[in-house]
Amino acid sequence: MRDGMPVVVTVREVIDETPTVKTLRFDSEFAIRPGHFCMVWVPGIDEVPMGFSSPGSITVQKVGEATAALTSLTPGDRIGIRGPFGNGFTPNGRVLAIAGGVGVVPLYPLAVNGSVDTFILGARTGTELVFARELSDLTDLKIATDDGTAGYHGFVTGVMDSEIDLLSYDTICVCGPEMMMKGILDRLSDAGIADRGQFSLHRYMKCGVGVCGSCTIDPEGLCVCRDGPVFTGDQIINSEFGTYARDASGQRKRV
Amino acid sequence: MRDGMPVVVTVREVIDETPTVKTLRFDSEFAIRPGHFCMVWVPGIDEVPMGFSSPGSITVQKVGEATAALTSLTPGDRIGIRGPFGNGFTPNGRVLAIAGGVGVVPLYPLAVNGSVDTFILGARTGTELVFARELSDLTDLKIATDDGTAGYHGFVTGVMDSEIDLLSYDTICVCGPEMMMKGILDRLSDAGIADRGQFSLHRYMKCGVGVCGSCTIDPEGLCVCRDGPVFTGDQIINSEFGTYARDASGQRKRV
Amino acid sequence: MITLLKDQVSVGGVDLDNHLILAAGVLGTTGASLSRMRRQGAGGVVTKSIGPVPKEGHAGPCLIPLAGGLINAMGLPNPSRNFVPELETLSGEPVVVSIFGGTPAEFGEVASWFEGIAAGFELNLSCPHAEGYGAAIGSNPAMVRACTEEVAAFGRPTWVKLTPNVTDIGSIGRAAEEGGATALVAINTVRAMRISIDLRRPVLGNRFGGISGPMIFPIALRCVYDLYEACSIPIIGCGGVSSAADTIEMMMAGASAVQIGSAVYDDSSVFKTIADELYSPDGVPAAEIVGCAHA
Amino acid sequence: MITLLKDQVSVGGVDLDNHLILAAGVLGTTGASLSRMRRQGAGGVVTKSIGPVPKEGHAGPCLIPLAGGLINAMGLPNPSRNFVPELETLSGEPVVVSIFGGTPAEFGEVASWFEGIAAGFELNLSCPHAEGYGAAIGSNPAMVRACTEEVAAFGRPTWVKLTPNVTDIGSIGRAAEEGGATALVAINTVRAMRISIDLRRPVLGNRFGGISGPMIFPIALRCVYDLYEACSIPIIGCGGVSSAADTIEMMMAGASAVQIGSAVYDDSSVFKTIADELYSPDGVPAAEIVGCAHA
Ligand SMILES: Cc1cc2nc3c(=O)[nH]c(=O)nc-3n(C[C@H](O)[C@H](O)[C@H](O)COP(=O)(O)OP(=O)(O)OC[C@H]3O[C@@H](n4cnc5c(N)ncnc54)[C@H](O)[C@@H]3O)c2cc1C
Ligand SMILES: Cc1cc2nc3c(=O)[nH]c(=O)nc-3n(C[C@H](O)[C@H](O)[C@H](O)COP(=O)(O)OP(=O)(O)OC[C@H]3O[C@@H](n4cnc5c(N)ncnc54)[C@H](O)[C@@H]3O)c2cc1C
Ligand SMILES: Cc1cc2nc3c(=O)[nH]c(=O)nc-3n(C[C@H](O)[C@H](O)[C@H](O)COP(=O)(O)O)c2cc1C
Ligand SMILES: Cc1cc2nc3c(=O)[nH]c(=O)nc-3n(C[C@H](O)[C@H](O)[C@H](O)COP(=O)(O)O)c2cc1C
Ligand code: FES
Ligand code: FES
Repeated sequence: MRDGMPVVVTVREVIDETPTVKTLRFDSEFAIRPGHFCMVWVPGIDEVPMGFSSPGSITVQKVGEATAALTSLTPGDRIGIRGPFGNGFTPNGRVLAIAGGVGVVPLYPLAVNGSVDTFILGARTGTELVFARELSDLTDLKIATDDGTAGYHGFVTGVMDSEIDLLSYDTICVCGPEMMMKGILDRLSDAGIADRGQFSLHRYMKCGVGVCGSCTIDPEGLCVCRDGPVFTGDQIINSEFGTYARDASGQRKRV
Repeated sequence: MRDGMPVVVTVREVIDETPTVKTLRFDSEFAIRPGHFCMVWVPGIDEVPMGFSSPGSITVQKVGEATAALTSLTPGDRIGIRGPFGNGFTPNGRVLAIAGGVGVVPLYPLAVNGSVDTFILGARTGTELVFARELSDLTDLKIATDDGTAGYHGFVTGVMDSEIDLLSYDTICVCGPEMMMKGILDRLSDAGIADRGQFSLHRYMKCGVGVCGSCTIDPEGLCVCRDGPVFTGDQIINSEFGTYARDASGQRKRV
Repeated sequence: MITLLKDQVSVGGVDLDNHLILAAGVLGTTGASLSRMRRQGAGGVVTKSIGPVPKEGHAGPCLIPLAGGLINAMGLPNPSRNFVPELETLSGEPVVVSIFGGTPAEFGEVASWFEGIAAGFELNLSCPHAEGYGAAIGSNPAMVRACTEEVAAFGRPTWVKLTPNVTDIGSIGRAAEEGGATALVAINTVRAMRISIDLRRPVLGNRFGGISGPMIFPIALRCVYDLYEACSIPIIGCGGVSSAADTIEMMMAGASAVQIGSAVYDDSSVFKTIADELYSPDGVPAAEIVGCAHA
Repeated sequence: MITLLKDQVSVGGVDLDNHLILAAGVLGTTGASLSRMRRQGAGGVVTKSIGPVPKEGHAGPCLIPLAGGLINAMGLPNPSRNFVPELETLSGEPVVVSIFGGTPAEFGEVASWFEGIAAGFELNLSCPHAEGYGAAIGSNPAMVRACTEEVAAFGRPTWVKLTPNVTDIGSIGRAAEEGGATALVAINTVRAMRISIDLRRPVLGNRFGGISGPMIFPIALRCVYDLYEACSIPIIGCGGVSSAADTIEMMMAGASAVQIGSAVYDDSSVFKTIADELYSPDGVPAAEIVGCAHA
């Protein structure tokens, strides 16, 4: 067993990405592959999973107590990082990336390292688009907003249906709200290319290292933290994915 | 910390060396240097220090309970070995080896690997000489017996005084009863070459690895098991060596 | 190394496919996860400990790997009665339901939910970091006996899992035996903690927790050895087992089978890995080695 | 890493040259050996435990290194009163004499031999493998209090060393405090054993013993943390300390100083090695970090 004590990092810079999303840049970097995540220890509050938006940063949306604390940190504050964890994306050939909301976080390093040809970025509204400017320099970027305030008016799946030749991509990397990802998986499946999809899943995580079992998915009992978080479409097509998940106590709840 | 559980070996062969000394040859070999020793676990009885007479054997004189048990083992019996331990001899140039009784054990591998030019082997009586035949093939062997039944009539120091040009040797390796070793150290010291002497000491040992402190010698507090068992003459000339030692309880007793 | 003959294994009334059982709380939160461990070679599985009401567990960090072990304070997260449907696809399998509670009646209530479903029960009287549960009860012989009696009354195999964090584990084992336990499981995690020196605070959300994994193997072995002398029901050795040699060593100390938890961290197929090395056609019958180090 | 300011250190009435003390029974059998540890950087030393009569200790094997720790059952070998002359060359040095006995009177008798010689006493109420001594007494609060009172009556600094092998170490610590202890030392070794599977028997001559070294660090840390909350006299942390970081972590848990034993196995100059890293001119005062993880 390797020592996995949290590495304490100091926040160097806090970048406002959107009204609810901030990037925290640390004083140290981690040896990540795109799609890796970490467990972020917010002292006195909790430890929560977060994707790496770069080797030295996380990008956090405020949704509850831990994320509220994270998004109110200022330079000089310290947090603990365990990781990098997980398998990460393994793209090959022509790559399409599809992100919804902060789902863009694990996909962003993939674009930064030049792996992504086309990027579909969705958000509720224009001001909530994360990394849009950077991504337009790095990829052929297509934007979708639920309210039409920027790009395509509707969901990312609408862009897929109207503007994308799915079969021309060898790998489709996806991260976002589960129902969005489910919609994409259905389309890949209909096109007979579920295996080209790489989906970064979210499940309730406690240990992050494949021991506690809180993040396992039915029916194979795979651990999202260790066997994932990235799964191919054919791995999850006949699973709980898109239907239910489990909360902190292990009780099922609809997604 | 390295795992140091005893390695269990099977006795393959038992060789009668003298009426009181037997060699136990194992089914496995250890990576030894001449002068290394091991802790020999005699199940149900005790664990005692023994020199290696070869990478795969020990040579034991019956003096008490543990050695009585060891010398009555037969092929197929099993014992535990921890080691090799200690520093071993570090001969250079022309080498004189001087052994008394089973003190020959740690010096024998030195002769086998061709390092010894002259060997003075002493014993109480002719039948108690250990490895004499082998040593006469390997070295210029000189024998001394207390009762004159073989070789020089007297102690090994008598041979030194009468037949040896001490200054012509760069290293003098010694093992035997402490008073014998003391006599040799005195002679080296008188000749101004105490530093050429390498003496393999005996002290009560419990752990064998420099932790328990039972084998330490005054006044430096060196551990015979770890800093030794081989010390140069100048290291021990102003020490308890030749005067007293400690028993299992740590009480001093004259040697 | 010595190997075992693969044969029928039955411990404390539960029939197992081999001597290697998944320990409670490790990859045992869902039916699917338990099934996976079975597929990956576990001869039997123990569920996450189930309590009288759903619990979310302690705030994180909940588990930290160390060199040589894992330190955790999960805080007994569990879905309570909602765990029942998880076991639907596992009927007939050697699934032992781990139970915790604050009173004998709570133990009994939880057991009743699984009466027709579980191959047996395991009483968690030993979790070292849940106020009022686990070890808080498990260090009191009278409580141990009362809780055991309550669950044993169902007439199903009743294993009692003990904490090492007591002055005399033998007296606790005897209390469980008197209460009708069919086997003892030793041990749960050892009270422990770590501090982040950079943040100057304990690293677990709960401040302290328990340690498992190779670091506690010599401690667990000693508990099994002591219980073998103090009690006469079968013992299941648990704590730091991660190899076939460890399994044999536990059995020689007195264990009729072993449970394995933390070792899944290094190898999620650890059961198969161990079984492949542990069994051979010319192995010895387990009965020959169980407790042989007491001779 | 955070460093400490090198300053006067006084713990429970004993003045030390730094925060790093040689633990009892490790290279502490002779005056020469204790002196050597002082020369190699120990800020103070504790002797091998001395008892009312000479003892040879258990039959071997007495100590076995494991990956991550040492397991031992020395059996308290000691020269008893003949140890007195060993300390002749150490007068005025921070040498604490460790004492064991079977009754309060025996503790008092041994202490009397060293009255004018020792910088302080340490009561070994915690050795886990000596019938009728050590932990056999140290798990009974009334006995702990009585033995402590007997030795504290000499008016010299009186440290009491505790065993982790109890249900509630806090209550034992309080008993020592009530008996007049000036400091607590936590912990002695943790009950443990190993078996040779080839020989089918326990590997220690005494069958079982105690484990020390890195494996027990998280256990010792927790004991220190618990004692800091339960008691108000200084605590000396002991168990698995082998680096400057470990020292800081122990201090944050509540230790005013640390004792180091097993770490000499990997590095006989471990005191110097640690001190070189632990202290710096711009370090923080120890008082700032002792117990800071309780905030
Ligand atoms: C692999 C992975 C990568 C993630 N990457 C990012 C990221 O890069 N940026 C980002 O903003 N968010 C990310 N998330 C989501 C993030 O973990 C949650 O938003 C966060 O845990 C919420 O915590 P809270 O205390 O603020 O909210 P709470 O009020 O505690 O919970 C709000 C919701 O967040 C989720 N959540 C809470 N705790 C956890 C947990 N321990 N594990 C999983 N989900 C939890 C639950 O769905 C919960 O209902 C990721 C999640 C996972 C599993
Ligand atoms: C480094 C070293 C190498 C040795 N090599 C050999 C060797 O190659 N061949 C050989 O025959 N003998 C060797 N000895 C001596 C051997 O260890 C003792 O003869 C043996 O321990 C006696 O044990 P016993 O139970 O038979 O005798 P006991 O009756 O227990 O004791 C007889 C005497 O042996 C010595 N002794 C006993 N136990 C120990 C112990 N644990 N450590 C050290 N001395 C002890 C004491 O002087 C004691 O008075 C060596 C000793 C040392 C220290
Ligand atoms: C993450 C984790 C969760 C655990 N949860 C439980 C539990 O719910 N009930 C229980 O009785 N033991 C629980 N344990 C203890 C284990 O079942 C086992 O007793 C302990 O880990 C020692 O075995 P090991 O070294 O093989 O892991 C848990 C251990 C870990 C590491
Ligand atoms: C070989 C050995 C001998 C010991 N002898 C004693 C002893 O005589 N008295 C005592 O109080 N503790 C004794 N101990 C326990 C140590 O003092 C210490 O409490 C324990 O080893 C934990 O510290 P460590 O991990 O730094 O070794 C001994 C430990 C070892 C390894
Ligand atoms: S979070 Fe614990 S197994 Fe995945
Ligand atoms: S025998 Fe233990 S220190 Fe040498």
